[in-house]
Amino acid sequence: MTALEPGSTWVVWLIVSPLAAALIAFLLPRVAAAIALANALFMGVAALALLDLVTEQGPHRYSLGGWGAPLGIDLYADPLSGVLLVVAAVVVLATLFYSRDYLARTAIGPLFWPISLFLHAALNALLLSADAFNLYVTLELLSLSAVALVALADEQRAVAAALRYLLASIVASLAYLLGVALLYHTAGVLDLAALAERATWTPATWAALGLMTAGLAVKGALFPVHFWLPGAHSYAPSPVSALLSALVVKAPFYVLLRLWYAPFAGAPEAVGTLLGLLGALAIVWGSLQALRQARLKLLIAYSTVAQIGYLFLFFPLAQSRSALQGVTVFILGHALAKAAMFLAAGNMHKCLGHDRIQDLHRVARELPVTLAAFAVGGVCIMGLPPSGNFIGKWLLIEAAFAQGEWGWAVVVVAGGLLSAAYVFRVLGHAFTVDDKPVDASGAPASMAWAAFALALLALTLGVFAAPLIDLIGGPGETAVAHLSSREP
Amino acid sequence: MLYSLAGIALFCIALRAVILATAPLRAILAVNVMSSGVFLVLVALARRTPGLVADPVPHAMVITGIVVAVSATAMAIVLTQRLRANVSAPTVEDTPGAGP
Amino acid sequence: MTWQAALPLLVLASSLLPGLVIFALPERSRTLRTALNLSGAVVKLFLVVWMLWQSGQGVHYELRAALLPGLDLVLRSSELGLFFVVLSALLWLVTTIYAVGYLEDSPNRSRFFGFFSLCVTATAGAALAGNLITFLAFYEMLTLATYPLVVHRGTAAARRAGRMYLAYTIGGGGVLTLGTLWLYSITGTLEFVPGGIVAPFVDRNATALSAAFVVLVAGIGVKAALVPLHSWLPTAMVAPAPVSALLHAVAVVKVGAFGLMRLVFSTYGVEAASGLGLAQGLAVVAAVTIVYGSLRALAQTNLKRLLAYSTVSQLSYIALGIALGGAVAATGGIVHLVHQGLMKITLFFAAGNLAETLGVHEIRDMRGAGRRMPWSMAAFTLCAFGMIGTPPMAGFISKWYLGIGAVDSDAAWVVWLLAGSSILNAAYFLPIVWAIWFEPPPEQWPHDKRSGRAETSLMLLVPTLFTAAMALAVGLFAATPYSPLEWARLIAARQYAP
Amino acid sequence: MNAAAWLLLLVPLWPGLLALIFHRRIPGRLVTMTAAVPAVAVCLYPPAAAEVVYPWLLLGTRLGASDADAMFLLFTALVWLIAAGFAHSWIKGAGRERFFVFFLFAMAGNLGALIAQDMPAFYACFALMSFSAYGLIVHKTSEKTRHAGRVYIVLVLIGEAALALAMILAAGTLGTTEFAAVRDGLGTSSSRDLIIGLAVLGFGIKAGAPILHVWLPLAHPVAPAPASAVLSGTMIVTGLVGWLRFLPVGELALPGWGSAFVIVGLAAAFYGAFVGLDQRDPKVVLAYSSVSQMGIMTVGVGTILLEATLVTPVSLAIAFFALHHGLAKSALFLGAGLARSAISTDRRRTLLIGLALPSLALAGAPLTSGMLAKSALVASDAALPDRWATLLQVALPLASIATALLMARFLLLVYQGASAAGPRVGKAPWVLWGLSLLLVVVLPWWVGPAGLAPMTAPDVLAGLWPLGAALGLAVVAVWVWRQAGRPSIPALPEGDVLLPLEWLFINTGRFFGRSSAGAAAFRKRLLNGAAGERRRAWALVQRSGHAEAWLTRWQVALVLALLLGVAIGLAAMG
Amino acid sequence: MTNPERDTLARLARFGSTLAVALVFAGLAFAMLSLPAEPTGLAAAVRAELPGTGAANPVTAVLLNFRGYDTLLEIAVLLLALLAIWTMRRGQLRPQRDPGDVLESLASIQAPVMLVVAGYLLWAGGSAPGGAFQAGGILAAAGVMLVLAGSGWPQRLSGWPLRVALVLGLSAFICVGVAVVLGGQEFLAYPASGAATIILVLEICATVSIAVILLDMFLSVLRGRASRTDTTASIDQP
Repeated sequence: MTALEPGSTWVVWLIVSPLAAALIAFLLPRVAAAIALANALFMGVAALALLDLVTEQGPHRYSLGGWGAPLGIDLYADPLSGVLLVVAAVVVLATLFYSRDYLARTAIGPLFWPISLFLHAALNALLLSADAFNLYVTLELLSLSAVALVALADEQRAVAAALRYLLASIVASLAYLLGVALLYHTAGVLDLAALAERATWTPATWAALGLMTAGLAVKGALFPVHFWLPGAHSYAPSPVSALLSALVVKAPFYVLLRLWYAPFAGAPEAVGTLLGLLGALAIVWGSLQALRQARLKLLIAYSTVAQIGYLFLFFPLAQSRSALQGVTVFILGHALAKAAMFLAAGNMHKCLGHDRIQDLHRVARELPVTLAAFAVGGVCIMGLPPSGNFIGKWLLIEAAFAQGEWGWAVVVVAGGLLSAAYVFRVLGHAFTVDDKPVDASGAPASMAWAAFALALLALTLGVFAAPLIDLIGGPGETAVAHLSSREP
Repeated sequence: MLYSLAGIALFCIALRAVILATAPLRAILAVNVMSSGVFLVLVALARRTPGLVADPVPHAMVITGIVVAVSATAMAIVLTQRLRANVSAPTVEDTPGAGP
Repeated sequence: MTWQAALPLLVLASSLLPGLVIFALPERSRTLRTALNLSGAVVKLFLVVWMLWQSGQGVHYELRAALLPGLDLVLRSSELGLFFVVLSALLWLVTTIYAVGYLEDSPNRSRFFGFFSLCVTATAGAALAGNLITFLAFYEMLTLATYPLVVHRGTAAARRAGRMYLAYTIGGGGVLTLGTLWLYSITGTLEFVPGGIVAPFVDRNATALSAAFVVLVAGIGVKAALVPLHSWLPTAMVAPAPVSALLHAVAVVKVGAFGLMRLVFSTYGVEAASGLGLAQGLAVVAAVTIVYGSLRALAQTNLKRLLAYSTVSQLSYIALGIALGGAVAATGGIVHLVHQGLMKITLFFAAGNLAETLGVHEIRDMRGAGRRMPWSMAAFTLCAFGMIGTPPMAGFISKWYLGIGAVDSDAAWVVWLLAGSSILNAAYFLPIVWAIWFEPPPEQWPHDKRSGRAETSLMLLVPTLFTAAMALAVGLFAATPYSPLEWARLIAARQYAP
Repeated sequence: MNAAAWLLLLVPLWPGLLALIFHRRIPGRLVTMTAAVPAVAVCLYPPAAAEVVYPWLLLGTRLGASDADAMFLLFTALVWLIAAGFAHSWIKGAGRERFFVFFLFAMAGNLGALIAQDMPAFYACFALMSFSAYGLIVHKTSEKTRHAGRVYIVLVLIGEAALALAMILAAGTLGTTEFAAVRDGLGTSSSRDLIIGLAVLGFGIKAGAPILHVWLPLAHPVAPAPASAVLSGTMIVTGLVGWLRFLPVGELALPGWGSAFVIVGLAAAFYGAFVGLDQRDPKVVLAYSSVSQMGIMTVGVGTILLEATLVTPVSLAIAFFALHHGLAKSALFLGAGLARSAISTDRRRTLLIGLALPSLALAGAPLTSGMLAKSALVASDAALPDRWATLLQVALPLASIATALLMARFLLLVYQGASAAGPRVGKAPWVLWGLSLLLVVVLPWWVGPAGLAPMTAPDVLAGLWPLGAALGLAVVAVWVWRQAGRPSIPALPEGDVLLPLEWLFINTGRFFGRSSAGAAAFRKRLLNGAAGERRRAWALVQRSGHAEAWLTRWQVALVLALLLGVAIGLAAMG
Repeated sequence: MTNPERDTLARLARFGSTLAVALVFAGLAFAMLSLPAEPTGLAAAVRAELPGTGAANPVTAVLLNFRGYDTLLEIAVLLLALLAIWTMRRGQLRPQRDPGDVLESLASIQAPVMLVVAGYLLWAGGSAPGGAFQAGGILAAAGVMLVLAGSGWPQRLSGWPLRVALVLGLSAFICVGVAVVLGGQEFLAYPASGAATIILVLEICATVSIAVILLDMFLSVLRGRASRTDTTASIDQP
């Protein structure tokens, strides 16, 4: 695999291109938007090309600096990272497209573009990373760019939320880093595949697991340490909320997933059950909190808290292949749907001047496309067919049934019902008669359609998810096998 | 080994300070101490056995870590300043997510 | 591979595409919207009839798309599905005409007709679904597409009804999902095949299969309005009359009843369902529903609420028919799908005519309505008698077959139930009929809207009379070849063929 | 389909079509009267085949009018024909169109039922007739008609339900819908007695069997004269026809059911007469007379059930009796109607003489149709087991005496009641009434079944004694009454046993009403409880905000994160 | 919430956190003590590959060659942080009030010295401890001192020159990396012959960027202080 195959540099371009674009966007603010959009388009192409590559040729390793792990740093791409890269590109593209008109109606300066490009770079780098310490760096780059974007909303609460997010994130990163230190001094390597081979199940590994999981749980806003999320996701500018909820918050989970298959593959069942329980609690608690919010964006933010819970149901069910498949499809579906909902909420916010749910009926007639986007996104969040979330939930329940643990299945379904409750609490206002419509010029068509396109993708994801599902953890291949099948 | 234990201690004491901090600046300072603890652990363990050459990889990690910590600290300080500065009046007067 | 291979998809598209376009239409382009609606409905009818004809020639269509590993989305033209889809296509056309007339000058028509079309798309999809997961998908789609119609008026009552509707149907959908997966975890397939898929597992997984059946019935039973999952239906009557027609006759509850058929006939298979004692349980639930619905109907003072409770009761005839475990009873149940649809849609149309033309909603205001609106009220009367089970109306045929089937299946108690239920039906319908024809009309109707020479707009009257005539015709000519009854007989025979 | 098939189909179809076409404006008298013409035509030109099958209609319909059915059809059609013409000028004012719609539908149902040879078709026609007749009864809106209508409709419903049950059980167990096959196979049916019992109940309501007869004396007086004529002359006979169709007559002997029929029939014959005697309204008297006469026909059915071999002569005899009764009773009702109109003294005499004719016929006077009919019924008694034969030989003449008394009472009441105060009527009703009288006199002799015993002088004399006895009894009774100081005899209420029945019905209803009110209250409590739970749950959700506020505090959250790490670390130890 | 309650809660939090932290310490210490005494790291591998890296100092080799990618991202983090700070920058930088003679003279002496030290650190980084970050830090410190001493010229670096200086380090990394890729090698794989030169160039560029970024961060904080008002802030949501 060390031999260079044609086109295998896609992994490099996926990281370098957004970085370079960020520099250009910084230097030339006037073309920043164009650069960012062009980059996002290119990222989409590159991610698809990479996905095609790993589908055709199997998992793909790229040794940076030519040294190769464990001495150097390897990039690693498999279908899992491939599909996540694709969906990241899609969401970023739609969000940035949306942002062009959004920014024109706010005081947010052109620095938005380079920062969002850094965020995309960090995300791609994280998804392609195969090195425990490099993951730390990418996590930091991601967190800092996310914080920076949140702080763009020039508003007291947003700044406070950003600060909270930043501090929580630093503390979590440090816990993770300490974990990395322990792992390195146990196994002497940083490459995940190498760690998987050399890691022993010793107290240091236990501690590392505790530290890293706790850190990643904070960053990933798992209940009960979701404290920073509602504020940061709801007070941020709407396109930022979309990026955060759709992509950024999934990154720590992805890292945990990778670790779960590498150094912590030997973790006892109790750890998985514990994480699963927290996930189940997150589903219930997040949904209940969403149900009682008076503000739309807070509702959506709490919905994210709940939906993150589903991801963690993976851990108790990890033995079934369909659990990984389910969680992957779920991430895709949630990313698209949640981004759509936040973008739609942004439109309503822009038109109304606020996002109080009880006043939403005033925009209902003026913003049909926006509303449709929100509704479709909401339907996906509920997990109704044929959305990706439905497929994801289906596979999770299948895994639960396969392992005979029906409790998780009930949680999955109950979460869907709860989400229906809060989604329709909003949609109920769409059908209320009102005579005082507002001016809809705050949300031009481009913004509405960007949201709608994402929602539609989320809804139809289930229809074309089948080939993706087959890729993930295909027969005889699991993420572990990918990582350890590295040639020395 | 002693240094690494000291690092852990630093980490833990600072963590407690972070938890109890109410003012952001205190928290920022504490976080920096925490990171020092982590770096101390990394570096101390790199030379576990006296006499042997220190492992350069943890050192490099520490340097990278320091840069990251500096960046984050700078951001945190500016954010704190922004928070204290009387920014534009809040436009959203609703109750936040937490609270009845 | 010709265009015909995509026929099931075209059937869906014929209502989906007009629906999507209608969403985008501005409110004032009435002609275009109506044209789209009607052409969609006509095309759909043509397509399903074509498909039916081809099916008669032995040509069957099947479309598959992979959804999950080992699970496909399947659209297939089966006899049972075609039976249902023809009904819904026909009634859709009629209801569309009616709705165009009914909603004249009311706001949000584009939204209304858009969701209306989606609703029918979902129904057609559920009818043509070739496996349980496809059915589930369209079942959920139907839930969502109907919600905006229920809350269409936008009033507080409408929203309350909408909430209740959702609470029940979404909950039902969730339960159905769980049951589906449970079943899947046992059988490893969800395909609809005559005779069912569970037979090989009956010996080993009897308990799990039974429990899954209960869960599945609980999921589907919400839409089929089985007691105690029925409460949403009477509440949803706040919706405009065409929506009620859609809920009660064309789409929602019908999909529920159809789902029960699919569950018993195509998933569990008659043999397994009876063998495990599940069908018998279903029969008991249906019987309770029949009696309870009628009793509740007796207590109603609002016409549409009464009709809604009547639906609760009538719908369970279908469930009863399929649960009795004999071909004859099944024939009665299957054919009641059509018969109940025709009769109930007429009743709702007539009630709508009253509401729209005279502003009459309560039963006590219906006095003497026969003099003012003889045609609508004649249609109402005819179908009320049909509901009671008086020949030669459609309802008689259903009850006749159910009764004979019950005797056939050694469940003579059902015959008594039918008789008792008929008397209850009479007890709540006949006073209304009496008031319509024998009481003097009031000096002043609540909101009399005179419209030309006819008693009401022809767009409202013609569909009403058409469905009433159909309800009479399918009863009167029940034994004719190609009648719903003959068709139902054929389907039932297939299910019970050794 | 050939012409005969079309003609049969037209029997019910034509009146129905007329009703639909002319529901807004009634056509001329002659057009109205054509409604019954197809039925008459069928009798005149009977179809070659016993049954014509219409496989496309309903569940495969069979129509036919052979033998006894033709006789039933003939008089029914004629009575309807005359009644239609009569009604055309009789019914006036508001609701006239409605009356005719119901009238024609009832006619369609009645005629159709007589030719229907399969259960669904019969049931359909029977129901059409029964429900339409409601419209005839309540034509004159008043509290009295409403009451009559209510009683009628409740009994109709019970009857329909019983019939539906009987038919479904029969069809279910025997696998056929044809009456012929049901008659054949009913004996083998597992639920034979249940089916027969239900059929007895269902048709008995129509036929006015004792206790089930209560609607008759209520409905007849309130209905307009032509409506009463068809109700009493033809419609109640449909119940009898139903028995003959449905019960296994001629197939097997059912001694139990046969005895029941005979006894119940005799009871009805006497009971009807006695209660009728104590009535004040001539139309009520006629109604009770119908109960009584139907009782005699019921006895006929009983004899066939006792002795299967008697089926051909007795069913013909019953048909003939029905013909006689139908013609006579309709003539009486029309006349009773005329008696209430404004008439001159001349006309009153004509009326009384005219009414005497059918009255005598009913009483079985010699040379009348009654004589013929009764002798036809009695003729077969000899074939019965001895005790039944003896009973009937004693009872039937006694019934004749009772009828004669009843008729006398009727004539007396008409005589007393006639006045010049009633509404004016034209000539046409009188002409049609005359026509009906003519039919009473002529038709029985014309269609008289060939098998009937020839009329000899001794027979005529024998036929006279019951009349004489009746006369004697009447004289004695009047004498006794006068001797007793002309006490006022309390009138039995119309519908006699209805009172306790209604009391029972209403109180049962009240009971259920109370319990349903209790159930409603319980339901309401339940719903309120549920609403309360929902509110509490929602309040809990709202209050969870406090917990969330606590959870999201910096210190709490970080401690939780710490604990999470510790917990994971501990869990990792395994 | 009343004060006593708050106090109770605070005490509870203090006690709880102390307990929890103690628990964590115990766990971590246990883990630490259980580590194998034998170092298991990559020191040997680094030593073995050192000759081909173009750097004599193993730490520098790791930083710029073996794990040069980390360093690239690290500079990106630094730049990003600055951009983030810029988005929040408000107000004008007021000149420092009379820094005093001592500081002024000290600065004028020390600044050139620090420049030299930075240059040395950069140069020595190749073989001994030191390198771009250290050099950049010293340079930035010099700038800070000049600013504090009232010198205006660090602020004069603005506009295009400033922006170019800021992105220099990251750009250099990217350019080198991309150039190598275009040359058919892996990203950031330096040809053995030119490795030393490349590393030097990269270090110089990185030093400049790091220095400017750090200095600018400091200036931004100064501006923030200038516009501060008297409200208290807390980590908890307002």
